[in-house]
Amino acid sequence: MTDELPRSPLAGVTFAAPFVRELPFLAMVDLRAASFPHPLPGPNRVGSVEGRDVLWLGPDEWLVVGPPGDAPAIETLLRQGIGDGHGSVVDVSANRTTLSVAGPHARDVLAKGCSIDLHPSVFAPGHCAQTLLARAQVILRQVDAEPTYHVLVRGSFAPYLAEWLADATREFG
Amino acid sequence: MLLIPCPWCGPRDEVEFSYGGAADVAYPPDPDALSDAEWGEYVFVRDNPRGPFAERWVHTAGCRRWFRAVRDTATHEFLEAP
Amino acid sequence: MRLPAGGRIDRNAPLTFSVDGVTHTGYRGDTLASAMLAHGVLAGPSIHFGRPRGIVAAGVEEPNALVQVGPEPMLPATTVELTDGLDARTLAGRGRLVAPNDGYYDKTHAHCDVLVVGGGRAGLAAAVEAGRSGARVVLADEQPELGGSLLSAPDTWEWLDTVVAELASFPETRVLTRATVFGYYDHNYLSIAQRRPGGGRLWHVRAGRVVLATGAHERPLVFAGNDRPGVMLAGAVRTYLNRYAVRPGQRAVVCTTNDSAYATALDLLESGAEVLVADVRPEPPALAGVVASAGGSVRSGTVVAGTDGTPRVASVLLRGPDGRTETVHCDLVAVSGGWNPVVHLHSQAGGTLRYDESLAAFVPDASRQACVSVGSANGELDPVHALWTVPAEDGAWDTHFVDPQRDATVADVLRATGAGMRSAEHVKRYTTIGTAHDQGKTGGVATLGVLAEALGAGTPGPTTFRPPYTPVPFALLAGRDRGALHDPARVTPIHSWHVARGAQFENVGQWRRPWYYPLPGETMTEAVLRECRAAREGVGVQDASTLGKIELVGPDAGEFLNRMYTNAFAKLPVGTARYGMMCTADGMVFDDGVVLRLARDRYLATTTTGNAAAVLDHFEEWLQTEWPDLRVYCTSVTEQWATIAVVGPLSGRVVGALGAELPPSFMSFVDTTVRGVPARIARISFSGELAYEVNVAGWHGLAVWEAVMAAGEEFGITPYGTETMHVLRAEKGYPIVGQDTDGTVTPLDLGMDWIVSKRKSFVGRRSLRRPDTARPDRKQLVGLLPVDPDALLPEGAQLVAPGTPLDPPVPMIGHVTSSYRSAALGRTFALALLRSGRDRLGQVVHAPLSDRTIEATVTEPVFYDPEGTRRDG
Amino acid sequence: MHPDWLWRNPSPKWSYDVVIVGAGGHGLATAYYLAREHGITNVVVLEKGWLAGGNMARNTTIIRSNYLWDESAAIYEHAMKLWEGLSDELDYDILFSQRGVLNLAHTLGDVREGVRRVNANRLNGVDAEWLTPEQVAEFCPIVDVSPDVRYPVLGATLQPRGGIAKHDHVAWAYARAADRLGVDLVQGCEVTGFVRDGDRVVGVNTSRGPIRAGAVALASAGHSSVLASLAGLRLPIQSHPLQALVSELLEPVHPCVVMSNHVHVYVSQAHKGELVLGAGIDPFNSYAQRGSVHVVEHQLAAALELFPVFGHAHVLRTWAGIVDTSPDASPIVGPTPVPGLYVNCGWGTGGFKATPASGWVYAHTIAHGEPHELNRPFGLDRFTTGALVDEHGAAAVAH
Repeated sequence: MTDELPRSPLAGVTFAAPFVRELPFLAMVDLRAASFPHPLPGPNRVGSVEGRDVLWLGPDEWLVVGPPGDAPAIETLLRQGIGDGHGSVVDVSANRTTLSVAGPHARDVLAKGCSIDLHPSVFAPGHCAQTLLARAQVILRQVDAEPTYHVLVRGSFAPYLAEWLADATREFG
Repeated sequence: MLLIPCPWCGPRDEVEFSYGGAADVAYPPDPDALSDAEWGEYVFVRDNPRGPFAERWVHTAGCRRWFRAVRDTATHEFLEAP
Repeated sequence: MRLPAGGRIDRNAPLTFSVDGVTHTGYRGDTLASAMLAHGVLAGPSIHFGRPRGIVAAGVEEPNALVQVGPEPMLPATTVELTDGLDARTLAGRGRLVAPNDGYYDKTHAHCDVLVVGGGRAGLAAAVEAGRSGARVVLADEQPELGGSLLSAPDTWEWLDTVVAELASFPETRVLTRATVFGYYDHNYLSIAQRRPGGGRLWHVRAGRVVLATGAHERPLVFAGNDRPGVMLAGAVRTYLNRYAVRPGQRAVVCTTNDSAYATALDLLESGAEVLVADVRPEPPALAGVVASAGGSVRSGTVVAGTDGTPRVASVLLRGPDGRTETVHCDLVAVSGGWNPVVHLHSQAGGTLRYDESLAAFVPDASRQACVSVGSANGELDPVHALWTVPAEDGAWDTHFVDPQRDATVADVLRATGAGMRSAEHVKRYTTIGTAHDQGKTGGVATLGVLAEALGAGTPGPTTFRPPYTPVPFALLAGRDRGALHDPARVTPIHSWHVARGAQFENVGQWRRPWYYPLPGETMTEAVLRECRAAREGVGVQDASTLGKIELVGPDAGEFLNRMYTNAFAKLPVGTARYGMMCTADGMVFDDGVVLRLARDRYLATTTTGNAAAVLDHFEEWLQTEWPDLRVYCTSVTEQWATIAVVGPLSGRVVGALGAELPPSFMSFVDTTVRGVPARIARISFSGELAYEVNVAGWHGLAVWEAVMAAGEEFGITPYGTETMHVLRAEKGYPIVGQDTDGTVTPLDLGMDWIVSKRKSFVGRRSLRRPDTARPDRKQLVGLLPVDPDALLPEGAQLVAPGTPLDPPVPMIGHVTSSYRSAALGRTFALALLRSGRDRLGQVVHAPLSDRTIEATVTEPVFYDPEGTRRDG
Repeated sequence: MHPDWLWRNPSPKWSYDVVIVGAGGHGLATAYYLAREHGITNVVVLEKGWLAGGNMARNTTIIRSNYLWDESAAIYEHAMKLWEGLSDELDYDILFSQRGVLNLAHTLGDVREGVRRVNANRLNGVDAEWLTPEQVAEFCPIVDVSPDVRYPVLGATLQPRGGIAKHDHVAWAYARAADRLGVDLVQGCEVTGFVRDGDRVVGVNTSRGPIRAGAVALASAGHSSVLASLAGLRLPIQSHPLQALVSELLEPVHPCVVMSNHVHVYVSQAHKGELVLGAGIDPFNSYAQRGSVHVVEHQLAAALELFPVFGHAHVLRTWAGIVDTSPDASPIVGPTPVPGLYVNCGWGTGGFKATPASGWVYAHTIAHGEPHELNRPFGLDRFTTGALVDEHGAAAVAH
């Protein structure tokens, strides 16, 4: 076991808006495969495999998300799934961190930097998208109808995005 | 801000994409067999019509897939679903 | 004067304001213009002739009354909501920039089924209809309250209240006020500028359908002295009367080409003014009787042919159907030359326009996008008697203003046609008509009419309308992308340590990289020499996490890399690494980096910091579009790994002290642990020294960096930045893509023939044997040693052969790409691209600078440890 | 004759020695120099729209000659020298104002490139200086040179002789001068095809009928590919929107021309007082004279970073031209594989500043049937040999 505690890209950042928080260290494994024995979600949807969330990223690409520390188990699971077939399993847990934006202001905040239509008739719990939030590439998913959104952002962009969120949430206290 | 039809993610704003210029220009199977003029043509010369244009985009901020689309360069309308 | 009752102003909320230093009072609900008009305040004088000017209109089309409000350089007073303490200065055509804009301007995106532009009668009806259907509706209106021209018609206010209330009851309808739709772009994308307290908001709307209910602008009549204060648009007079309870004059002449001005005449009469209607039409309309019975008089076939008065209009010259003239005293001239449908957005959207003879105006024809024009904007207006110009008694045309803001008259149009111009665009450019703040909203069509008369032709086509519909603040378009939010500053997991250590940073792409770490009182030169010395003699450490990293997985990954890189990777043994170079199709160096073979079917390619995204795009492009048969998947892992380069003869002892397994040989790597953290340690050197690259998960980066610092403390470990990295690699002659190359340099030019495979094909290979690319006298990478070992060649210095006369144009044979002071060499040195450089080894070249010439000897580009013995410690 | 008389509006004759396609600045200048320098006056300039209504009417009027490569410096400096005498030569005030052009450096790479260019310019006889941030602030006090901004100003190149001119006046001056030398300027006349005699182009078909020609010279910027394709010629040219905008009239606030390739902003203040700003090109091919609004938004965010005092200014009007970009960001001027047909295109974002030299060398090329030394490096053959004149490094988006 590691004797060093991991440190998130947003360590030390506090969000003034109570409805924004970081969910650091989630396990994330990138899966590329032309075929896979378990059903995987189609475009712009989130599914699950063995209790882990599976986010569609592209026609042959998914991101499997689990709790912190789960990456080795996910990798094993996915490698078994691919078997002898052609596929790729890459641990990208530390590539991104996750921000949760939730509650009645969430849509208005995200709309300031995201051009995707987040209206509940269009984008709902279980939906995901790779898109831009302000000037950062993100993976956006809606978790529940509250609504709660998760924003997955590259570590190097996270301080920028945190600063952007601080500004965008200003009017909502 | 064009609305570009990504065949995988659906229509998205232009800022999510990068442009790839003319489509349907295949890499020569044997570049060494080409004359300098033929190779120069492959590297540098592309169609540039006013009107329908088969072009390539890559959904950089999305699924990172390259795709082909036909767009009218006089009106910016996409003419065929990719 | 202010009427004692009426209007939509709040008489319980008096406001104090000043214009040009004179204090006045108005009411909440006033515009600055209505409050000015209530006190008889004029607009600023005209730009060229200094002619007095008054308020003409009541909306965005106002051509005259431009004011500076504090730091805001140019606002039509008709669009400025009156606020307490407002301090305005009238302008003579130019504003003044005095201070930065500290307002808060942000942006947002909206999506809707129907966007309705304009909250007047037609827009409200469209919005209600769409709202009732349950559609997602956005209704945007430029005014503080909905109603449009209905706000000038008190008998409609009850209906207005009902409709506004119904709109508010629709959960999916969003009403934006103070919100001007200024741009209609491709694919039904529209931009809205919304004024908000202390700033504004830019709305980007992607709409399913658009309803353009933008109304119409009244146009003036073109007679002599038509710019005299007191000459106003008839519809504006009605607005001031009914909406603001301001009567601009007591004795009014209403001159019209159509029925619409009769409403103004009747409202003026009701307010107690005297009214004479001069109707240019030969036959009196039915409304004439109504005016007469209300106490006014109407003369048919009569025009205003001139005005008099200083500075305000005191009389007009009327010319009757028989040509006889009569002077009539008045203090207000309300004119209506007809109405121009506001077709700006329709036209911006690619729609075509059609000239409507009965309106003497352009109306929407075919739409190119999913939009429809309704109401006045669609030409639902009273027919007019077209009248472009009214000749003066003396035949002069130099006070017939068609663009008062540009002080441009019919005489100017005639000068342009006299010079041979036929196109409206030429006339516009020659006279500057239509290019002022109002962009010709009132005068544009009149100009075309005047031009058609001058050329004896039909009415020319209209000019194309381009965004924005009304002026938009720079600050609004810039939004929040300012300061730290201007562009993301990408940082590594170790960034906070660098900051605490006092590093100076440089921008590399979006990344912030430590440049050097000065100690207190140390210059950059001193710091870099110290850092270099540490890396050469002891141990240095650099944060290399910014390098791009791409994992390539699949049975064909080796073959794919073979095709992308100039050198071969398919047979690279697992557990080892190889430096590689890539070219663009035209054979020029594109990027370089080290590729590790992690497993039989798995590679990790590193890229330069600035090119990471470009290289991944490049890989994907070739994989997806040219070689989809190759079984390779690429995944970016740039931030997955923090990379710590530990460099120098003592580096092994430092890394060893971390308890890690060490890679056995140069260009090999091991997967191990560092202080319990999984790590990949590679023997890679960009300095020529023994060096270890420690890679750990990004979130362990800082802890491991600190562990390295602690382990190295006893060896004097020294953090170094990009500058030292550049010196160290230059001493070894390693080029930096983008510094020693510039898009015109091949690997062969760099002297790296060894990296260009002759046995396999790769992207760009064919280009290397084109006649110019294969020329023997191309510029080649060489080293330079200044003859004076203390002389530092500036990077970018040009090189000439000795004896070259310095009379321009001076034949240049190359330039300095990199130049440094070397601690290891105890002198200065440089790299250069030099024509036939390898044939000039040993020769002297000159670098003529503005104040001196530096001589330097051409050398091999490897200055330090050419045998490469130090990399093994 | 009217004292301000500019040009006749003749009907085209059935035959000319030279037919120039496109009455923009380059076409008009070519006609003028054909008549003036080479005595070839039986020339017509055909324009499908209105004279100088394309990119000539849409550019930001920046003039400079501080290009990196010898070949570029030579042709642009030739233009600069012609600019310096142009008002006198054409007897028409083109409002050429040599107020200095600053090219800002924001990264260490920009600095290296800037210093390299300054050194090269000087040796090529082009005036050039390197300014420190403090000197930048002295030369243009409204530029924010503080180190605390996202991309601080690390220095700048200055070409004191650079500046601006009034684009319409330039076009009208050339048009008037060419007209007086006997050149026919025909507007509203679209070229729809070429008249061939075997391989050779011997005329054009137009919306007003066929016109025979000894030589046909394209000067049609963004439309070059479309026209060339009518002659079966493929050009290494792509057409893109390039956007620009103006503010309201303002009292003098900005004394020079400032360009920043890194953040894609180009600003000057025109004679009447409006700020004129250019943006980067839109990435996609287009003939619509229309770009995307986010390009303008990005441009203004960058402009306000550099010029905080612009924050209260307003955008009055935006527009776009169609720029003809070449693979190496350098022009293509010379004969073509099609006998009788010449091309002058590929000026990309740099066309206005080149106008006099472009016309001058093109006229020489047409008159002699082969290029002048100044445009010899800019032939089509370089895309075969690889001898590009790659100005991307020096001017990613040159203006």
